[in-house]
Amino acid sequence: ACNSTEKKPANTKPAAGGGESKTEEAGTVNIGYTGPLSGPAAFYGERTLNGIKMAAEEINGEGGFEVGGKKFKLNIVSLDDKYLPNEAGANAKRLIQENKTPIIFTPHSGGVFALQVFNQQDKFLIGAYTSEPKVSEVGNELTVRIPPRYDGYLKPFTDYEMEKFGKKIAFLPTASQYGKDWSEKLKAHWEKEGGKVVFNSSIDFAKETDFFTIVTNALKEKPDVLFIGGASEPTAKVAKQARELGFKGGFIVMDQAKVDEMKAVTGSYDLMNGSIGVMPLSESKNSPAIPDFVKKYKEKYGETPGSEAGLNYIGMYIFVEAMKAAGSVDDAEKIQAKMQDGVSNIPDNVRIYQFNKFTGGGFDGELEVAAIEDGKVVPIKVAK
Amino acid sequence: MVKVLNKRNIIIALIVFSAVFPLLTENNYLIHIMTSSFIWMIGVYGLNLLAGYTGYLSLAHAGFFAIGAYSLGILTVKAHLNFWLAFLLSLVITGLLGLLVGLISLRTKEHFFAIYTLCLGYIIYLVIDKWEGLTEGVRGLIGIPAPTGIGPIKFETEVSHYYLVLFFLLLVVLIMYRIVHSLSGRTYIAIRNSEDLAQTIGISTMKNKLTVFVLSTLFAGLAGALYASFVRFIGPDIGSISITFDLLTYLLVGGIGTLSGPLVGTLIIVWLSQYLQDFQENRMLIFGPVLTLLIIFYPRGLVGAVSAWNTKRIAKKEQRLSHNTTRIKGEPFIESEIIPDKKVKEG
Amino acid sequence: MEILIQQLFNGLTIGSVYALVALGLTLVYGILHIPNFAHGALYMMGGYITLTMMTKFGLHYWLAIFVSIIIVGLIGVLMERFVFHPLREAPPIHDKIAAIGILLFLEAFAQFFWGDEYQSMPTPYGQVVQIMGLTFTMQRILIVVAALVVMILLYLFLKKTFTGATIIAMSQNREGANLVGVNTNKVAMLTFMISGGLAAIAASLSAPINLVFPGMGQLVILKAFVIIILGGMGSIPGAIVGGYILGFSESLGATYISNDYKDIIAFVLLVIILTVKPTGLFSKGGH
Amino acid sequence: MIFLETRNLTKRFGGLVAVNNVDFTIEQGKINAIIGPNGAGKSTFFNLISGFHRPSSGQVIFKGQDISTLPSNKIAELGVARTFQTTNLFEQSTVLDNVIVGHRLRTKSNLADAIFRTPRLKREEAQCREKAMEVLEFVELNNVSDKLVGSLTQEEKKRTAFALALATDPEIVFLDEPAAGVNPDETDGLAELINKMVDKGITVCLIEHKMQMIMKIADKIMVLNYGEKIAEGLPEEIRNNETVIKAYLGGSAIA
Amino acid sequence: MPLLSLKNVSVKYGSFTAVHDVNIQVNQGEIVVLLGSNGAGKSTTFRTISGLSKPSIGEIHFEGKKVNRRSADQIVHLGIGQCPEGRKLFPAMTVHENLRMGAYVLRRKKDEIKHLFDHVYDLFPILNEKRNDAAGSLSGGQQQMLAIGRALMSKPKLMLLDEPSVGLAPLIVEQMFAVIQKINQEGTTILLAEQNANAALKIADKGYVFENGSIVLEGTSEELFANDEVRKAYIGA
Ligand SMILES: Nc1ncnc2c1ncn2[C@@H]1O[C@H](COP(=O)(O)OP(=O)(O)OP(=O)(O)O)[C@@H](O)[C@H]1O
Ligand SMILES: Nc1ncnc2c1ncn2[C@@H]1O[C@H](COP(=O)(O)OP(=O)(O)OP(=O)(O)O)[C@@H](O)[C@H]1O
Ligand SMILES: CC(C)C[C@H](N)C(=O)O
Ligand SMILES: [Mg+2]
Ligand SMILES: [Mg+2]
Repeated sequence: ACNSTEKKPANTKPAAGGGESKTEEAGTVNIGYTGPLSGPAAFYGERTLNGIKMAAEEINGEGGFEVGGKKFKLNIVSLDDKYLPNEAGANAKRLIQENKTPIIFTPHSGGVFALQVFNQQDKFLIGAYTSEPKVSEVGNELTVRIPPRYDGYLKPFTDYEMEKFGKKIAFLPTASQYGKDWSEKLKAHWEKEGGKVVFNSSIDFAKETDFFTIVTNALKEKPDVLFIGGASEPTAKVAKQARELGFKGGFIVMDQAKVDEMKAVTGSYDLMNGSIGVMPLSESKNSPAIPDFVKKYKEKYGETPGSEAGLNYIGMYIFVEAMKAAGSVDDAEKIQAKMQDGVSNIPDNVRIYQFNKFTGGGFDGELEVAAIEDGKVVPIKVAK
Repeated sequence: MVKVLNKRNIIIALIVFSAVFPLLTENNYLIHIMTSSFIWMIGVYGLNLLAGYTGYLSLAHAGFFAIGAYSLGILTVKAHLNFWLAFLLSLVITGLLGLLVGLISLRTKEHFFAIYTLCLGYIIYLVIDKWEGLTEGVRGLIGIPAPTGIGPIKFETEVSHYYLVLFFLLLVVLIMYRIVHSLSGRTYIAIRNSEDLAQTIGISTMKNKLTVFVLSTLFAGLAGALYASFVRFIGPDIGSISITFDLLTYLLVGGIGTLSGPLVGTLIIVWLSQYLQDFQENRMLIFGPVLTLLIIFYPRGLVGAVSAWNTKRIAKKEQRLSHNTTRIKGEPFIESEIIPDKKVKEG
Repeated sequence: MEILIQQLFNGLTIGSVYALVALGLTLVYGILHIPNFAHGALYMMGGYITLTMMTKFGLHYWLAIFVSIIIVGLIGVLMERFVFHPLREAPPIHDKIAAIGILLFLEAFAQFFWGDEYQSMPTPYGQVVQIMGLTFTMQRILIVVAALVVMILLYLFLKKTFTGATIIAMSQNREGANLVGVNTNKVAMLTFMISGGLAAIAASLSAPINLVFPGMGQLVILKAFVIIILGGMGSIPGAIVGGYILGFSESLGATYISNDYKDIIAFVLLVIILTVKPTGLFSKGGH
Repeated sequence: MIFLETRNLTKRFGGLVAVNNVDFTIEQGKINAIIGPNGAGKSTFFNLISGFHRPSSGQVIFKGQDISTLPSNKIAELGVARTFQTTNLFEQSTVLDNVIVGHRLRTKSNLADAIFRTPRLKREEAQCREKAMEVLEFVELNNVSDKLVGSLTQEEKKRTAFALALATDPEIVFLDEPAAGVNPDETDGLAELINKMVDKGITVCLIEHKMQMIMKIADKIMVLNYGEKIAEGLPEEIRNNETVIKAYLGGSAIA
Repeated sequence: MPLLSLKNVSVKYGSFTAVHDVNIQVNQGEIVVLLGSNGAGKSTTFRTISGLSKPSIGEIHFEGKKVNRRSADQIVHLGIGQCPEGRKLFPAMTVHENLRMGAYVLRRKKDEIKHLFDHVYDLFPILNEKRNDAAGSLSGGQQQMLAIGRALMSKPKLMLLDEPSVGLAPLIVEQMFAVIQKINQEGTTILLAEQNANAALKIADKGYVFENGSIVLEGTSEELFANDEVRKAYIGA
């Protein structure tokens, strides 16, 4: 099988406007994407896709990348799967058959599971944007998990909130699997530290019209801290309504939500004083590459990028670096074997996350934590 | 006579085509899509049997589809049963639940039945979503095995799976054909046309409706079980209302209450949406209106449109032969004058 | 005790929104016998239009709502004219599918036009009010009161005006109404206008406490269907009572039984009621 | 044994007593007629006997068996057939198809028979078709058997309704205003048909406002008024019954 | 000038011509009857006059104005009321509310409506008795009276009555025709479709006989009454 075609496939458009005249010497690598681009989860799918596209455009803009002495450009072929696993499976089949994509990105665990049924047989890599641990546990070598593990957050979050507010916590995370896994881990840790979980339930943002009821019930138990999270905007609503109902304690914000996006809903950071969560990309001072990335992304898509865009962006770069190291743009196994090189060789100007290692089928790096104090985002040092 | 021959020819042609289809293409993707359309077709036949022939529109069928899929998934993944035993049991489970749901829901009629089953379908979905101990909740069931081989036949490859699903589809079509062309089929159509009258000529409408309901849920469950072993991962979303809407759309585009409607409708929509993929998220801007227009202009689906066109042509021929003695009615669904009167009386 | 009262109020708030959505749905069903699956999309459009009016054109909240009522009402009218009117002789399933087509279109349209991200609607009534240890926000009080006012107005309109009587007459026999001189097309359009307007009001009132996004209609539409079938399809008091029943059963169910299963509670409640009374609480016998 | 009788049959709709304590016996092999002003409860009376409504009190006894609480399909199986006042047929099917299902209750084949195409199914299908042809011949409709019911004339519809009732192999048929909306010429034809049914051994009970016809063919007439039986007897007696004339027939009744 | 005239009117349902090339004239103050067996096209003709169906060919004039493109509600406003086949009542509304709906075109004239109520209740005392009952719970005959009453409530200049005697008791039929005559004497022109030719011709001025969608015979009541074929087909020996 040859995935580097000289001509671009009829039904795909190159993601970047790079000069087409030069493609005579350059090959094209098709990169697949299947995710929700319509329906309720579309906003999420679009953001993940944007990150990938942006990376591809940058690489193409610089004339592509060189593998085995030959120049290649990237072409992102994206298909909508409406968040459904079977559609994701069908899309993947199509991407492999018609576009010969060596890598297929998908931003949901269901899609990953569906692809894992045949990715080893059909030899393609899954760029799995999911933190579902199971995708890495099933022993599927060709699955590359992009987001970092969230376990690292447990300690800093717990320490901070326990010290500042107290030991009673109520759980109100999103009802996704992700939220549930998070809760489980946090619960274990919180209790280990001598804390008490006084209320534990989840909110399904796809079905709930109003959170007053559940927040009332949570606050009835007089918690010191609320654990909230999910998509940023509804999470912000939960925080806001908790404040309206007189909650004075702190928030642990699950890493899916970003405090800067939440601010757009709450209006100011003041309402979120006492929150701890991941450092939003736009506020992070951790890497000199970030402000540049945020600016470019804003120009292109008109909004501040979050980690959905950022992680997929850097993920695309890592894959490219891995291809370079592997000396192949089509052999999934070879590329997989060089993922560590991919991580090590991330160009400095795109290193918006501090990834160091490729272990256990995913990337590992330093975690950045932020708290909100006096209406401002302040970085919190994470003790290793 | 000509019409029957036509219909039969079309069916035979379709069967032949589907039998050689994998030989015509190397493209696994095409086979994959074809296989999944076959699975949907089976589900659509379930809906067609009930809605098309007894007039009861069930909006719970995605629920039964999911029950079939989850039964198979749970029995294989969690209880480690032999695949075919689990397959059989999943049909039994779907049938039994269908019986239960039928018993309560068939007491309602028309729109009530539709919305009642809509709610029942939603309950099924919620139960799957919430009952984590059994279904793994939103995480979904991973690692559902492919069908184990029967003797020398293995079902590991895309192509062999294709033939397995095709086999079940043909079985369903055969069953449908026989039902529709039997006394039972007439009985169901009688119930669709007027339940009160059917009852007074001695037909136990409840018993008949229940039989059909259970059989139609069985079709949905069969489709679900095949789906589970085909995609090998299932999540609660396969029980969501949008799946029912999809099935319904396939049915109506093809032609409700027709034998070949489910085949035609599913094939067209599934392939069309694959090709509209290039429009990405904006394809619904086209697909939505197209669907609506189709329903307005071809109320009996494509199959209905073709057969109406046929009758018209034949009628024209006859008219030419024997001047204007033939009376052709408009669309058959135009209510006769008698029906509104009845409505007045019964309030 | 305090919790109970607080939750009753929460149930009342959410029930008011449900009732308004369900009213529009039941009105169209009662008069034109169309279960309008696209009603949730109208609700969504209502949210977006009010939001756009406020943020893009700087209109005041109430003025924005007014514009939204008019525009969504007109969308309703267009739906009636171009889709349901041509389908009025078709079997009932066709209405449903056509409505699904509209639903798909409107959601794709919103995504295309407004983007797919969550947006929040500012409200001039963000104040928090504490009364005897209970928390209310002005917006929530507004929802409850406004819903009540709208329902009373609708009731008076239907029962006390000739036009209202016309609407009811038409719900019972379209041709009969035509033959006493009623322009049934106009009434059908009026019905859709009112229905769309109600959806716009409901969305505009509730959006400030939730968010505006393309899928927001799906949050309420299924529940609205539960409500109208619970109340007896086409029954106006049924939709109102059903809306509040569902609102209360959600808030109390979440409090005293289980938050995770509260939706199931509502739906099981429905199944039980319909099993006992297959045509709903307020149906007038027969069909 | 009395063929069919009602004892103290009563039906209330809310506050209204539509049928009030009616005792009536139907004589086998005869034409029994029920007349009465509009709203007297005639159709309701039929609905009670055929199991369409449940009596509020009282019984319906058919050949010694109390059938008052049986569902209508069971009553049909026992040999009681009926037609509706507003001709109620399967509008979208052909005449033949309408009538074929009429014999369904005498068949046993089920879904499994259909799926496996058993000999029993084939036999019964033939049997139903034969029956249908037979009754269509009987009501003289064999020439329109392929037409859609929706396209028939009123009179043909009435005859189809008769055929449908006859296809159930009834011992007794209840006809609700069989001649309504049918012109005098055709009314005579229908009367003839009713006579023919009786000749075949089927008991007939009918409701009719067409006095000319009733007086000519009925063996016995019951008169209902406000749900109560106000008279019963031979046509001659009814014709001259003061109460009946006052309540129903009026002056120039027999025009 | 005739009050109503149909000129070469044909009506189609789909491709089937239900009414073919019909010419009818109704003069002010007359009772005109349309005879014909079932399916002959009487109701279709009525529906067409009322604007519920549209003629495929031909013209309809009312008071000299061409009306065949008007909608059903406009026709009522012009002064043509119909008591339709199947009655088309509002079953869940009370008798009184049904009648009030009948006065829809006069809805701004409160006094007149009150007057009309009295008039209708006068004609049909039973309706007064049942004024608060739902129309759907009335017996067939009562519903028929209500349908006529409702049509009267719009004070039509021309009233179309489609088989008002269907399924009615003889006593009631008699009353019904008496009422029709009375309505006519009060100044309403009447076009009546009937199977019951005997009773109809007795009160009518002239009639038309329909067969298979065409008019096969027309004449004064006397002429038709004397016609053998009419006697045989519609009156009975
Ligand atoms: N389902 C019902 N609910 C309430 N009232 C009813 C119902 N069916 C009939 N009635 C009432 O019962 C009475 C008897 O009605 P029924 O139809 O039996 O009269 P009928 O003798 O057949 O009259 P007609 O000759 O006009 O058909 C009427 O007053 C009618 O309004
Ligand atoms: N909606 C319709 N669609 C198709 N054909 C129709 C429709 N309505 C009536 N017809 C046909 O048109 C013809 C004329 O019917 P119409 O109702 O006008 O007759 P009629 O003289 O009023 O008869 P009746 O005495 O039964 O009322 C009949 O053949 C009838 O079957
Ligand atoms: C207008 C209709 C929907 C009225 C409804 N039947 C009610 O109960 O008032
Ligand atoms: Mg009757
Ligand atoms: Mg007629």
